Amino acid sequence: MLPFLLRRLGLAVATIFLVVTVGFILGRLTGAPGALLLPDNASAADVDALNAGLGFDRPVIVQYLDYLGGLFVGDFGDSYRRHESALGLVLERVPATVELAFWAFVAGFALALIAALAIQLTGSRLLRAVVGWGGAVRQSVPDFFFALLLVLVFSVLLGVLPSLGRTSPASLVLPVITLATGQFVMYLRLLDAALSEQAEQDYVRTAFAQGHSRAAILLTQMLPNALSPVLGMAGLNLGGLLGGTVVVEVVFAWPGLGSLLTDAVSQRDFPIVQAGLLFVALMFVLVNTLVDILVSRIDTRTAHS
Amino acid sequence: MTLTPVTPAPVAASPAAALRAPRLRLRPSAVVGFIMIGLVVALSALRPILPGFDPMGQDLSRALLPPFTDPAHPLGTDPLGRDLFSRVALASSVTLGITLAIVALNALVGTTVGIVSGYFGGKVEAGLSVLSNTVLAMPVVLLLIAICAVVSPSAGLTILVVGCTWWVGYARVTRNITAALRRQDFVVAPLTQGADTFWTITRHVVPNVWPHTLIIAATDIATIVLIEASLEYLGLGVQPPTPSWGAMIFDGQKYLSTDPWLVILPGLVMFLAVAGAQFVSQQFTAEARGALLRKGGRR
Amino acid sequence: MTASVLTVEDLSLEAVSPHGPRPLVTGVSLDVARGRALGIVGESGSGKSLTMLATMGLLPEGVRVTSGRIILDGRDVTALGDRELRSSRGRVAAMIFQDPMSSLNPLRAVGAQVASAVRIHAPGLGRAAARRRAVELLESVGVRDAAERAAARPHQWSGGMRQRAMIAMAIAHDPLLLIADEPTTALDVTVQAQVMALLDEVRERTGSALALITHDLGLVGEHTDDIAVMRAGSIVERGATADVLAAPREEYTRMLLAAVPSAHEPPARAAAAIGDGATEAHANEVALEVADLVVEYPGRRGRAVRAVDGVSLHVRAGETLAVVGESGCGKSSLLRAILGLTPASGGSVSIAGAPAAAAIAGRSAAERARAQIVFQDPSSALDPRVSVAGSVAEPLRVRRAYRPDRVRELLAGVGLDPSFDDRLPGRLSGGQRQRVGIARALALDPALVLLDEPVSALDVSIQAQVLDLLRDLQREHALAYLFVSHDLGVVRGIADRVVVMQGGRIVEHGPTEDVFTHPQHPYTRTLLDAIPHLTPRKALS
Amino acid sequence: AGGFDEPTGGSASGSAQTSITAALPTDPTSMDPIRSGALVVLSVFFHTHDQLVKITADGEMVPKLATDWSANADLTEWEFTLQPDVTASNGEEITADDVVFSYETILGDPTGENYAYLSSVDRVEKVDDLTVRFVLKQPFSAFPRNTSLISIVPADTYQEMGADAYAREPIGSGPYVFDRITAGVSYDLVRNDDYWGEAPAIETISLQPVSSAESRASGVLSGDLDVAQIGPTQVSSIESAGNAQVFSALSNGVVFLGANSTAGPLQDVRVREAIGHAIDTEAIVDSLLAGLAEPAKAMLAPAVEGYSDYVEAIGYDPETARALLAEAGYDGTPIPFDYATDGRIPLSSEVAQSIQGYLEAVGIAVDMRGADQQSHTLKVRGKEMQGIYLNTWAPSTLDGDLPLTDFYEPAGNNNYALDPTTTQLAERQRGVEGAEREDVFAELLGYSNEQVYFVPLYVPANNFAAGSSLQWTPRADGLYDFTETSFE
Ligand SMILES: Nc1ncnc2c1ncn2[C@@H]1O[C@H](COP(=O)(O)OP(=O)(O)OP(=O)(O)O)[C@@H](O)[C@H]1O
Ligand SMILES: Nc1ncnc2c1ncn2[C@@H]1O[C@H](COP(=O)(O)OP(=O)(O)OP(=O)(O)O)[C@@H](O)[C@H]1O
Ligand SMILES: [Mg+2]
Ligand SMILES: [Mg+2]
Repeated sequence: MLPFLLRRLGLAVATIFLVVTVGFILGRLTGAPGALLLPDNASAADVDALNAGLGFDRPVIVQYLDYLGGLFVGDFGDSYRRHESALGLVLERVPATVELAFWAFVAGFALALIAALAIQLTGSRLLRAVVGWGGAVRQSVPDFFFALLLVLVFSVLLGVLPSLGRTSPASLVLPVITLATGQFVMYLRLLDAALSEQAEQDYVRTAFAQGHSRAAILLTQMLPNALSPVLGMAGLNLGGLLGGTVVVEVVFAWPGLGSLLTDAVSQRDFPIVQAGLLFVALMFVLVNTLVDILVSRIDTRTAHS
Repeated sequence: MTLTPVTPAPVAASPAAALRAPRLRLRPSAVVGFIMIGLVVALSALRPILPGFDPMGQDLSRALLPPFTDPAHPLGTDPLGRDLFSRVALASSVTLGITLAIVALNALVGTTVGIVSGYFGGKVEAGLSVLSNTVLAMPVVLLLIAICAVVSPSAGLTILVVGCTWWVGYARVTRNITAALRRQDFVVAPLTQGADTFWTITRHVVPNVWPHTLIIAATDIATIVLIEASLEYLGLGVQPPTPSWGAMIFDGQKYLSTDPWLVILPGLVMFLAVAGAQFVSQQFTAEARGALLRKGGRR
Repeated sequence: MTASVLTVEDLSLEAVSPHGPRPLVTGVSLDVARGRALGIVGESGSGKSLTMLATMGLLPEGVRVTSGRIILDGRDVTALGDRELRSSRGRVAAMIFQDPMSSLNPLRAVGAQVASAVRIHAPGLGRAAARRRAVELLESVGVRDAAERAAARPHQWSGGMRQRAMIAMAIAHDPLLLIADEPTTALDVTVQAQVMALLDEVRERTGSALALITHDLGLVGEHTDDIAVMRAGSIVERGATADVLAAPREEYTRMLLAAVPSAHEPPARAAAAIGDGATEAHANEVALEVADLVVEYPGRRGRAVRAVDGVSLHVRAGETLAVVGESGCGKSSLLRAILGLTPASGGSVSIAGAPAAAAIAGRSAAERARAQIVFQDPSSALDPRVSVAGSVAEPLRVRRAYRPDRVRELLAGVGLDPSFDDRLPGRLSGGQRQRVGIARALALDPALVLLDEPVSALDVSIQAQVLDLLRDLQREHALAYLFVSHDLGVVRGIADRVVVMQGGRIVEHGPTEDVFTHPQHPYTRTLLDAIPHLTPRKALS
Repeated sequence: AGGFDEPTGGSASGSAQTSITAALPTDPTSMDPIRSGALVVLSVFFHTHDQLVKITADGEMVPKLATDWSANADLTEWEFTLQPDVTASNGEEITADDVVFSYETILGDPTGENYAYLSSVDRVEKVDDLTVRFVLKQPFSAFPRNTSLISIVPADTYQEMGADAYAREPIGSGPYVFDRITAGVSYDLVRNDDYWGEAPAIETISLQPVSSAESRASGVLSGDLDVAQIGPTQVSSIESAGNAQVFSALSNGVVFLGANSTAGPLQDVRVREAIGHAIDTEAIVDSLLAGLAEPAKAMLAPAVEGYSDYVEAIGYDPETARALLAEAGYDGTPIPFDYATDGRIPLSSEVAQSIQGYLEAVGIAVDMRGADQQSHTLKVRGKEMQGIYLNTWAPSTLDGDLPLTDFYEPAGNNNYALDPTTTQLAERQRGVEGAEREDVFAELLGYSNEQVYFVPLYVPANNFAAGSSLQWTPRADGLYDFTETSFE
C-alpha cells in the first residue's frame, strides 16, 4: 500500500507542478493587470508604475522562481484587486462550491442510476424512450437557459424558491437541479449501455440458473460490473464540479470558485488564478485517485500489476 | 461470450456487422435520429439554394419581426432585422462543421490516450494521467484568453484549442475498457502471430472500444456547441456577423422574455442535431439492441 | 408412470436471424426418470446445449421454442411464469455450464458467488453460515485451501478450479435434476473422476437425476443409465447405455464409438508416424528447449505465487510432447511463458534453436510466427466482433500472406463448412469455437504449436478428425507439438513423449508408452487409474 | 435574500418596507476606501462613509462633509470648510486631520487605485480643525467634483487597525454602518442612528453582487431583489410584469467609436468622416436599444458638466459617406474593428454588428475583432487599436474634465491623433469657469467632430428594475445612493 501511495503522491505532485507552471505561463501571456486596476483616467506612467510595483517588470524567469518559492510556503500573494490573501479568497469559496458540487453530483448520479435500473428492471422500451427523449431535450437546452427557465417557473411564477444567493437550503435546489439534470444524460447513457452489455454476459445466465431474481442479479451482480466505465466519467464530472461551475454560479449568484476564477482570469488577478488553479488541480487529482482506487477495487482486471 | 463486462456481447449487431451493407438493419430510434440530423443538414444545404434570404443583410426598421408574419422573413428577424431563417440555416452549417471537427478531434485524442494508457499501463499511463489531470484542471477560459493574446481568434483556433482540451472523458472511459480487454486472449493472439502492438490495438481494441467513444461523443455534441458559444462570448471562434447556434442562443437570451423565438429557433435546430446524434449513436451500442435484462431467457 | 423428472416432447428450436428463421433443433424427445442418469452425446453443434438450456428456460437471445413441451417435475417449463421458474431453478434443476470461464462473474470473489447460490434457496441462512457452506461445497468438489481461495476472483483461478466452483454451485441444493453440460471438459482425469464420483455421490444421497452432456463416451459408459445420441438437431439413437455402447444400431453411433481414443491400449498407428521421410530429416532438430522456467504471479500482500517452478523440457521437430497434470498445476502458465505472453521470471526458452526473449515484445515477427498457440478458453480467444473467417484470416494478413482459399482450406480442415465463414463467435457452439482457434493457429505453418486443451470441447468424431489433421500436418511439415490435455486417451493416441506436472514441477517424464504402461510416480499412477472405461463397468444402482 | 428567511423583498405588506436589497453588477473589491478605486464600491461607501461633496442624482454638486468650498483666483488652491461635530460610528471625531490623512494616504501611493482622481493635487493642508486646503499643480476648475469620489476614513482608527483589518471591519461616518460582509454574497448595512446628518428612511441595506442581468431582472420579479440594474432588452418585460417598475434615466456616458487616425485608410479625415456619416445612430437607438438611449452629438453626455448644445452632430448621411470615400480613393482595405462582446456597453456585440452592417452598406470593409471586456480594455489602455473600436466613457464626477483629458491630451488612452489643438483646448478648460469653460468645451467638441477623431454614437440610459413600491431616483452614473429612498 505504501509504495502505491508514494507513487500516487509523486504523480499528484507532478500534475500540480505542471498545472501551476502552465497556469503561470498562460497568465503571463495575457498581459499585465495594471491597466485593469486603475481608473480610465490613470496615465500610462501610473499603469507602468503599478505593474512594476506588482513585479511585472522583472524577467519572467525571476517572476516564476519567486512564484514557485511562494508556492512552497503556501503564499500566493495578495489579490491585486481585493488586497487580501489570494489563498484565503479561494478557500472562502470552497464550502459553497463543495456543497453545490456534492449535491449536484449525488442527485445527477442517483437519478441516472434509478432511471437505468428502472429501465432494466421493467424491461420497458417505452420508459427508455421517454427518458431518452427527455434527456435529449435537456441536453440541447444550455444550462444558462435552463436555469433561467427554472427561475421563471419556481421563483417568479410560483414564488416557492429563491432565485439567487446562498442563504438557505432552499437556495440549493435550483442550482442543483440545473447541474444534476445536465449530467444525468451522460450517466444514464453510460449506465444503460454498460448494464445492457452485462445483461448478455454468461454469468448472468449462471445467476438465473441458480434461481436468482432479476432484481437481485441486476443489483448485486450486473451493477457493480457495469459501474467501472461510468465511474471514470463520474470522477471527471465531480472533479469538474469541484473546480466550480461558472454558468450556474453566475445565474444564481452562487458564490463559488468557478466565477471567482473566471473573473480573476479575465481581470488578470494572477494570485487568485494561481491559488485557484492549485486548488482545482488538487481536487482533480484527489477525486481521480479515489475513483481509480475504487474502480480497481471493483474491477481488479483494470489494474495493471 | 467474453469475460469483459464492458465488451458488448458478440450477439447481433456489432458495429462492423451493422455497417456491412446487406445486414444493415436500422433501429427505429436510429431512423428517427437520422431523420432529425437529415433535417438539420437539409436546412444548412438548402440556404444557398434558396435565393432572397440574406443572413447578413440588416434592416433595423424590420427588427424583431415574429415568425410567420412576413413572407420575406418566414421565421422572423433578429434585433438587427436580419432574416432568422437564413441565419439559423447558415449557423447550422457553421456550427456543424466546427462541432464535428472538435468532437472528432476530442474523440481521437482522448481515445488514443485512453487506449495507450490502458494497454501499456505503467509509466506510460502515469505520464498520460498527469497530462490528463493537467488539461482538466486548466480552465479553458484562461487558455483561450492567453492564446488570443498571442494569435488572433478564428474558427480553426477554436477547433484546435477545444479539440485538444476536452478529451479527458474519452480517455478515462476507454482506458478502463482497454485495460480489461488486454486480458483477453484474442487481443494477444495476433502478437503471437507476429503482429505488432499497433495491429492488435487497431483491429481488436479499437473496435471494442469505439462504441463507448461514440456514446460520449454523442452526448458531448451539446456540450461542445455550448462551449463554442461561450467562446464566442469571449470574442473567440467565428466572428460576427457569421452566426453559430451557440452565439444565437447566447445573444437571444437577452430577449428571452420578449422575443423568445430568438432562442427557440436555434435551440430547436440544435435539439434536432443533439438528439439525433444520440439516437443514431444508439444504433451502434448495446442498448440499441435493446438488450434488456432477459426475462429468465424465455422469448 | 414412473415419475419422470424431465420429459421433453417433440421440442423444436429455431434461431431468428436477419435471413429468416433457421431450425436448430427439430423434434427432440427425451425422458429422464427420477434418480437415473441420461447421457447426451453427439456431434458438436448438434443442439445438446440448447436443448438443455431450454429445459431451464434459459435460451439465449435469438433462439426460440417453436413447438414441443418440456415437463420438468410435472410442470411445463414453457408455460411457467417468472416466479415459478425462479423457484425451480437451482432446486428442481440445476445446471453446470459448458464454459466455466465466462459463466462466473469476473468481478466477484468465487466464494461469494457460491455463497449467494447457497443463500438463494435458503434465505434463512446467515451470511457467515452461507460462506462456511460455500467453503464446504468447494472443498467437496476438490478445491484445496478453499477457505483461503474463496476470496480470489475467477481470473485468479485455473480453468479446472472454476469448473469445480460451477459444480459446487449446482449441487448446493441437491436438485432433482442436475444438468451437466460438459462438466469435466476442463478437468484432468483425477479431478474428473473425483467430480463424477461426487456427482454420483450427490445423486445417491439425494436421488437426483442427471443429464450429462459430454463428448467422453467413457464417462457416459461409467456414469449413465441411458443414452441419447444427437446429430444435426435431432436424436438419432436412444436406449440403455449398456445396450447402445455394446451394440449400436445407427451408423453414426458406430462411427462415434470407433473414433474414441483409448488410454488403455496403445494406439494402433502410434509408431507409424516415425520413420516417415519428412520427419526423419528433422528428427534431431530441437524445436523448443525450455530450461528452468519459472513463472510467478503477484499474490496477496506482495508474495509471489509460483505457477511454474523450474520446468525444463524440449520438443524436437516432428514430435509431440504431451503435458498432463491436475488442473491448476501450471500447464497454461507454462505455455504462455514459452510464448512470452506472461514473461517468465526465470529460466530460458529457445525456439528452433534460437534463444527467445522472455517477453513477446522482444521477439521479432518471424520468431513469433514460428510458435503458435491454441488457447484453452475458446471464447476469450476469439474477438466477438470478428467473423470466423476473419479470425482465421488474421494471421495471414499479419504476415501479408492472405489468400481466401487458404482460409477456406484451414476451416475445412477443422470441419467447418462455408456457412460458418460470416458467423460471429457468439453464434457458435463451444466446439465450433475451439476449431476456429485451431485453424487460426495452423494458418502460419508454424514450426511449433502449443495446444492448450485443443479438443476438450469436441465430440469424439470431430476430435478424431482434428487429431488426424494435426497428425497429418505434423507429418507433412515436421511440426512440433506441445500438447496440453487432460484426456489421457487423446494423449496416448497422439503424443510421442509425456511429461506429468504437479504443483508447477515436472514429476515424471518419458516416452508415452513407458509412462502409460510403467508409471513411476505415484501421481501418474493415480491419473491412470482414474481414466473412465468405455465399457460400462457398473450402472448406478 | 433567500426564500425561507426572507428578510427583505417587495412583498412587504401593511406598513412600509424599511429594508432594501439591491443588486450590484459586479462583486465589489476591497472595503477599504483608501485603496479601493473601483466605481462599484462607491455604492457601498456613499452609505457608510462621507465624502467632501456629493453629486446628486441629477448631477448637481451639493455639500456633504464639506459645507462650503472656494478657490483662489487662478483655481490652483481650494479650501473646504467641514461640517462640525461629525463622528464616525465608533465615536472618533472626523476633522480636518482625517481629511488630510485620507487624501495624503492616497497621494502617497501613485500606484493606488484612487490616485488618478487626485493627480492634479500637489498637497493637502490642514488650515484649522474644520478647514482643509488643497494645493493643485495647475489650475482646475472642476476639482471639487473629484472629491465626491474620495471617502474620508477616521484616521486614528484606520491607523490603529491597519489597512487589512480595516477592510474587514470598515468604520466610517456615513448614515449607515456595516452589519455583515460576506464577500461575493452580500454587503449588509444598517442605519447609523448616531448619524450627524439627516436620518435616511431605509433601515437596512443589503447590496448583493449579481453579475447576470437576466438574473437581476428575475430577482426583482421574484422579490428576491428590490432594485437592480437591467439591460435595455429587459425593460419592456419588466414593465409588463405588473409587480415591478422600471426606472430609466439617461446616463453620464457616451458610447463612441474611437479611431486610430494614424494608421491605414483612417489617416484620411474623409474616410473617418464617411464612417461618421455611415452610421444611423437614430435607428440604432430607436430599434436596437428600444429607445433607451439618445443619439450623441458630442463626446460628452448631456448630464455631464461641459456638455454643449451648440456642437453639431456628424449626422447620418450615407450618400455623402459614399462620396467622401470615393473622393478619398478608399480601396476597400478592411478596417479592423475592435469591440468588447459584452461588459460595459449593454448589447455591445449587437451594436458592433449593426455598425459593421452600416459601414458595409456604404462600402467600408471591416474586420471584426471581438474580445472580452477586460482584454478589450487592455487593448484600449495599451493603445493597441489599429482601426476603429467601440468604447464608452462615463465620468463619475459628472464633469467633462476626466473624459476629455483622456480623449484629447497626450497621455490619454483614447488619443491616437495627438492633435496639439485638442491638447491645448483640453488644458485650457481647467483654468476657466462657468460660461467661459463651456465655450472652450464647445470648441473642443466641435473641433473633434470636424476632424472625426471620434464618432459619438449615443448616450445610453441606465435602466433599473424595482419593486413597485420603491420611491427612488436613479443616479446618472448608475451607482446607488439610498439615503433619500423610501417605500410607499
Ligand atoms: N445464440 C445463438 N444464436 C444462433 N445460433 C446459435 C446460438 N447458439 C448456438 N447456436 C447454434 O445452434 C446450434 C446448436 O448449438 P449447441 O450449443 O446446442 O451445440 P452443442 O451440441 O452444445 O455443441 P458443442 O458440443 O460444440 O457445445 C449450433 O449450430 C450453433 O451454431
Ligand atoms: N493471472 C493470475 N494471477 C494469479 N494467479 C494466477 C493467474 N493465472 C493463473 N494463476 C494461478 O496459477 C496456477 C496455475 O494456473 P494455470 O492456468 O497455469 O493452470 P493449468 O495447469 O493450466 O490448469 P487447468 O488445467 O485448470 O487449465 C493456478 O494456481 C492459478 O490459480
Ligand atoms: Mg454445447
Ligand atoms: Mg490451463
